[in-house]
Amino acid sequence: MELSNDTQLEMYWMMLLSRRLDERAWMLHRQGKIAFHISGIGQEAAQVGAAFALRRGEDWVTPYYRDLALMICLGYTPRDFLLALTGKQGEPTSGARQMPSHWSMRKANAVSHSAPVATQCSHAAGIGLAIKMRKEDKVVLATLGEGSTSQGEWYEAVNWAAIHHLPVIFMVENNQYAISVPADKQMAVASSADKACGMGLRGISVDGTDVYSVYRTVAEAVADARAGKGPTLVEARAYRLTPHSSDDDDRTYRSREEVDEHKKKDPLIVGRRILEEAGLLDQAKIDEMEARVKEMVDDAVKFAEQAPYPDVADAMFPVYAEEVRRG
Amino acid sequence: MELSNDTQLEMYWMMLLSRRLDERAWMLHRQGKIAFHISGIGQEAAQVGAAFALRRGEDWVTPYYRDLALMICLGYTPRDFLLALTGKQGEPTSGARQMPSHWSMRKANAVSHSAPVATQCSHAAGIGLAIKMRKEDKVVLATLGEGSTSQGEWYEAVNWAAIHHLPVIFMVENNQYAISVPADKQMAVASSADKACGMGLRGISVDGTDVYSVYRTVAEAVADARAGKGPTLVEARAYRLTPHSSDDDDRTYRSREEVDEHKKKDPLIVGRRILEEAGLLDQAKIDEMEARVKEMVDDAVKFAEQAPYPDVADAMFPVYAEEVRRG
Amino acid sequence: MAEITLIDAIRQAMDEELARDENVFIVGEDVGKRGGVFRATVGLFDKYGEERVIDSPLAELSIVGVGIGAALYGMRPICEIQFADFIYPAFNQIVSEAAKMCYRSNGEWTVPMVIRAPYGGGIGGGLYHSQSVEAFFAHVPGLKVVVPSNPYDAKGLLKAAVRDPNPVIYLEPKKGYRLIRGEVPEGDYTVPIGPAKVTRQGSDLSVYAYGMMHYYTLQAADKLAGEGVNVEVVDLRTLYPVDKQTVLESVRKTGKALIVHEDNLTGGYGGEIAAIIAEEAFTDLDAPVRRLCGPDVPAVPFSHPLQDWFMPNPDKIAQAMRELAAY
Amino acid sequence: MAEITLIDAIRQAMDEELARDENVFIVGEDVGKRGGVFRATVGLFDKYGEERVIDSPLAELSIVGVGIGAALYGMRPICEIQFADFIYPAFNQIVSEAAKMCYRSNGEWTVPMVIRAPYGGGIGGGLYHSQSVEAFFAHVPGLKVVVPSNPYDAKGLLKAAVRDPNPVIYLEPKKGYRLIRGEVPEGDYTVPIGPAKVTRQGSDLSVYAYGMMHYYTLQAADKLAGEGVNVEVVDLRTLYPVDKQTVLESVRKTGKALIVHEDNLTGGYGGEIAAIIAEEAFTDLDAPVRRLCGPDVPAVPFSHPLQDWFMPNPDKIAQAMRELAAY
Ligand SMILES: Cc1ncc(C[n+]2csc(CCOP(=O)(O)OP(=O)(O)O)c2C)c(N)n1
Ligand SMILES: Cc1ncc(C[n+]2csc(CCOP(=O)(O)OP(=O)(O)O)c2C)c(N)n1
Ligand SMILES: [Mg+2]
Ligand SMILES: [Mg+2]
Repeated sequence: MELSNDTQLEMYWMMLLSRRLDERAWMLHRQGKIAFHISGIGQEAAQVGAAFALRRGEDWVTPYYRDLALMICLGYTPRDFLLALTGKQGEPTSGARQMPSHWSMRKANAVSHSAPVATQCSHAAGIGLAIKMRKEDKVVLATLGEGSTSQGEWYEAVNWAAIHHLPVIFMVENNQYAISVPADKQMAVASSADKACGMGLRGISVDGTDVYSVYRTVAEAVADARAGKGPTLVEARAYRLTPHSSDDDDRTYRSREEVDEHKKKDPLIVGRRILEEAGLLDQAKIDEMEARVKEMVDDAVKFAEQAPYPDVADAMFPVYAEEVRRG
Repeated sequence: MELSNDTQLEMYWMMLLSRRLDERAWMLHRQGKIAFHISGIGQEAAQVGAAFALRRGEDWVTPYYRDLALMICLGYTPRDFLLALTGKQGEPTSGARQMPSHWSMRKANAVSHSAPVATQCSHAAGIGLAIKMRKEDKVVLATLGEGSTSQGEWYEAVNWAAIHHLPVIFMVENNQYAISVPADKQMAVASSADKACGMGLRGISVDGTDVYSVYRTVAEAVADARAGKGPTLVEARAYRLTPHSSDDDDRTYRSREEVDEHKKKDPLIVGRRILEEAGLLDQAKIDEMEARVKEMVDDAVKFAEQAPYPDVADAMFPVYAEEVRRG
Repeated sequence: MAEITLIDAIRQAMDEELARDENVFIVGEDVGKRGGVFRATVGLFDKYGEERVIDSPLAELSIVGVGIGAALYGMRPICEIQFADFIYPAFNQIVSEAAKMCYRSNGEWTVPMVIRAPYGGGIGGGLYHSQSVEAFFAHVPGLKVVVPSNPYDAKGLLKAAVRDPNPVIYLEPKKGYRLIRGEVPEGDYTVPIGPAKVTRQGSDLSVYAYGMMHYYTLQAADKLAGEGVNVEVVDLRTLYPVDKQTVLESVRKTGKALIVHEDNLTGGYGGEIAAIIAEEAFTDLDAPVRRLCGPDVPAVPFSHPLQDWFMPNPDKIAQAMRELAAY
Repeated sequence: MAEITLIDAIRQAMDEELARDENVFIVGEDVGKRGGVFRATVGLFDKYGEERVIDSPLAELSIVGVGIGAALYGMRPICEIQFADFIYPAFNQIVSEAAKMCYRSNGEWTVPMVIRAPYGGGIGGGLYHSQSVEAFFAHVPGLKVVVPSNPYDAKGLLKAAVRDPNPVIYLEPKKGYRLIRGEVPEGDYTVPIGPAKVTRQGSDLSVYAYGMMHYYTLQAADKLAGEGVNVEVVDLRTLYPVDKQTVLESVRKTGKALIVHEDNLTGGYGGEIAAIIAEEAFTDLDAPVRRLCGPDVPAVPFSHPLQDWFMPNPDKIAQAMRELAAY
């Protein structure tokens, strides 16, 4: 589970690209160019750390709406994201039917998810069951917010995985809020990972602002799952550094001081410090990365601006699988 | 929490009455006189122990279908039960709309329950919330089977009670089967009480064949709840000594040896031994009790046989509260 | 009288009911400090405290289940489902429990509660923030289903719902929250649950609608008036139980019926109205009973041209009116 | 050809599909050792092993959710819901996930699965073991809803459902499990999902029914034939998507339509059929479109006289036919 220098830098790159893309979405929203954005800012380390613990493209993922950085690691592109934000033709996850950030990427085994929270968790259990039935070597990662662990849906899914020793990693991205509701109104335990003991699986809480810690923790869970040792519940402790979405005003329920305090533990700052201390990163390298990111994001924005809207002639289909046109 | 001699005998009486009534139901079913019975045999100690830990009539109960003995302690009568078994007019819980053993007794604060399992648990949480809001001194007891703790419904209800420190006692009557499915296919923990740790409340497992142990355990939980210390999850370990219901054939999924083994720990045998050892019970007293029970059960059977069927003119109502005719 | 928006009328109703009856309380996600994601409960947390305006865990099933329990105890819960699209986790509690409690207990237990949910499309919400759910509930004996189309009714119907001794599903056309304005008395009044209302007298055809579609229908009727077609408009308001009398009276007068809703056509609520007319006003009909509804795709797509394609609007309604008038 | 019962035909279909395709598996409560509470899966556990005939935890939501996950992976799950009355906990997974997956991912993901559920009254099951649930699902684009009325169709439709690339709700009229017998070929055949079927030619009126009510309708039609009334009977079989063509062809021929189902009248499936006829066969109608359905009470009451009051039967259907014929 040692990470090469290149891989460590690549992980930072993924966080940076995701962050700048996310920030651009906020800007486009302020400019009135897009109608909606829901952000992953503050959770990039959790997502990138987990993604790198997988055999990307082979293992399966049931993501949730904050997982921009996770999806980027799986091959989702800035252009893809901008098509989603603008609702343009060719949007790859849903044909612009879904709101932005409702991912799907078949070629990366990342399953389409809806908006009702936690529904993806029983899908993950089912995928784990299928993997086990076919005696394959894969695992599945399911992510969700800490608030979403209040859903009975989640409990049932984890219970299944625990009973049948399924190769599932449930990663709770605990950003401390569910919209406005703090975690202590969601649960009577101190950490989402504490829930594991009641369901009979391993539970572990990790600093979700440190991409490398998350990597190590999830990699271990993945190794266990592959070895037939069943599921693990991982909590990645983070903080939602933005409002819930572009429709939210978080000043109504939390203080600026609280938010500012957490900005000091921004995963990009933490990641940069670690790499700098290891001598892997300096200002020049960062400047180069930022320039590359900017180019990619600019390109994506332009691409989406020029893209047409979907053709309404296509809107009626495919409701049923036999209406799918392939190729 | 010391029990007087009279009370100890009364508890045994409740178990005995419930048992003989239950056995009569099986007999009536074999005779083709009733269509359906679902039995509490083997779980009387859990139910009577819990009932006696309450202020009966004041505290609230959300029971489930095996709780004949619990209901008997709350004032449900053999006649009531026979009307339910036969679907006759005047059946007090539902006007013979529901299948037998779907209890309801407003005057005892025992809430009507349906058949979908575990739904009563969030009602219990809501009742607990109301008690807390009104700053009252009451508690609520919710019962269910161990299989039913697999429902997300249950998890959500317990989570609510734990977060809000509600005066609720969740008692899982673990009879080791959900119809044919053994407990180890329902959960990856050894005991239903182990589930408590994941939700942040106290969990305790007790020998559910010993009515006095159950009493002490639940009484403590009740005292905690009344003192504002929040909910407790109690598991009463028992065994379902009969098939799931009169529609079931349990020989398809468990051995006679297994059942016979558990018959040695029949709660009536356990209870009798305890009372005999304490010098509170002898054969003469038992004979007297049995005679009294037989009279009551015979009376109830006769009463129900003579009762008319419900009038179809009443079947259309009351779908809505304004259609209820009081008095 | 002040002219206020639909959402202000809804808030006013809750405010007044909280003040009037201490058994009334609000429970839902983000209803507290945040004042609701649509801000329907803004200010109520500060005014009535966190015990009466409760931020629930993120779990709809228990929002409703806990509400039911509290209602059984005598409270008057107003449960908020953040978007109607997220009501499905609570389906079991609504359909099995709330709706059937009165009938199944032969009137011994009743469930006085309101379930509020914003519904409908046209707000860029995509597949999971745009759904219409009325057809699922306007089929369930024991429930009442209400949809206001204007601020006056919104306030009066919500107050009536809070005081109703039954479970009331109160669906709010969220597209109209700030768009639809109207005069609303400040003091106490109710609009009875049950009666539909003729909101525009006409002689050439009857159009039945509710919620946002009623608003559009009035606009379309204005347009048609300019073309010399005299449209009668019926605001169905209470969808269940159905006000057959008002429905039939109108079509008996005009001889033609058009039903408009944004929910999918097939199996939608319009089918019931059409069926009632076809059965009971057959001899009065001068034309086929027409329905103008959302197409049979899963829900409203996100991208704007696709959303426009899905949604009925004044132009489409006017066109359907023209065709029917010309029959 | 052997004459077998409805339930044997269902079992045969599953047996053959399990043998044909190793991706097919069964999951549900008590489907394993017990062979299902109705014994629909008897023998399959022994034949195919516990990995392919899985006793699930007692939790419908995850039975379906896990099934969906497995289907996404390429498996072909057959999920058993023990009674249709217990399908509501799974409503969110069925309606939000299974139904919408194809459309929301623009065809990238599909959910080939079957959800089997015994439905309907007349078996002394009371309010919670007698329900008809078709109207909830025959309104949801993306689902297919199938109800067989005889063993031949039961086997052929179930095999078609297993092979269908979409989620299929397969509702089994449990009253007919052992009552309805018919000839069934032993080898492989399918009955296509989609087309309704004229099961009796007639000229005086068209009666539309499905499941148990279709069985009764044929009996009633025989009776009417003796009275000189020539009834055409249409077995709707696939309720959703609707086979409009067959529905309309029949009524265009006879000029009169009666729809029969045991589900509650208002908002029931019959409303849609009536609406289609009223809209598209208006000029062919010689009489009002009639519906004979269960009354608008929550469900079938337990006590026999009340159950009889609720249920349509051959006599009631014959009477409705007579009245319509005489119109
Ligand atoms: C079933 C359901 N109910 C409500 C919502 C509305 N909603 C969207 S996100 C959200 C909060 C989620 O909080 P959490 O699980 O902590 O994830 P986070 O957004 O903080 O990452 C809510 C209530 C929803 N999407 N689904
Ligand atoms: C939601 C739901 N699903 C299925 C059933 C059918 N059913 C009735 S009892 C039962 C088993 C319950 O087992 P457990 O909770 O252990 O209680 P026990 O009967 O053993 O006391 C099942 C599956 C039901 N009543 N409700
Ligand atoms: Mg969160
Ligand atoms: Mg059990």
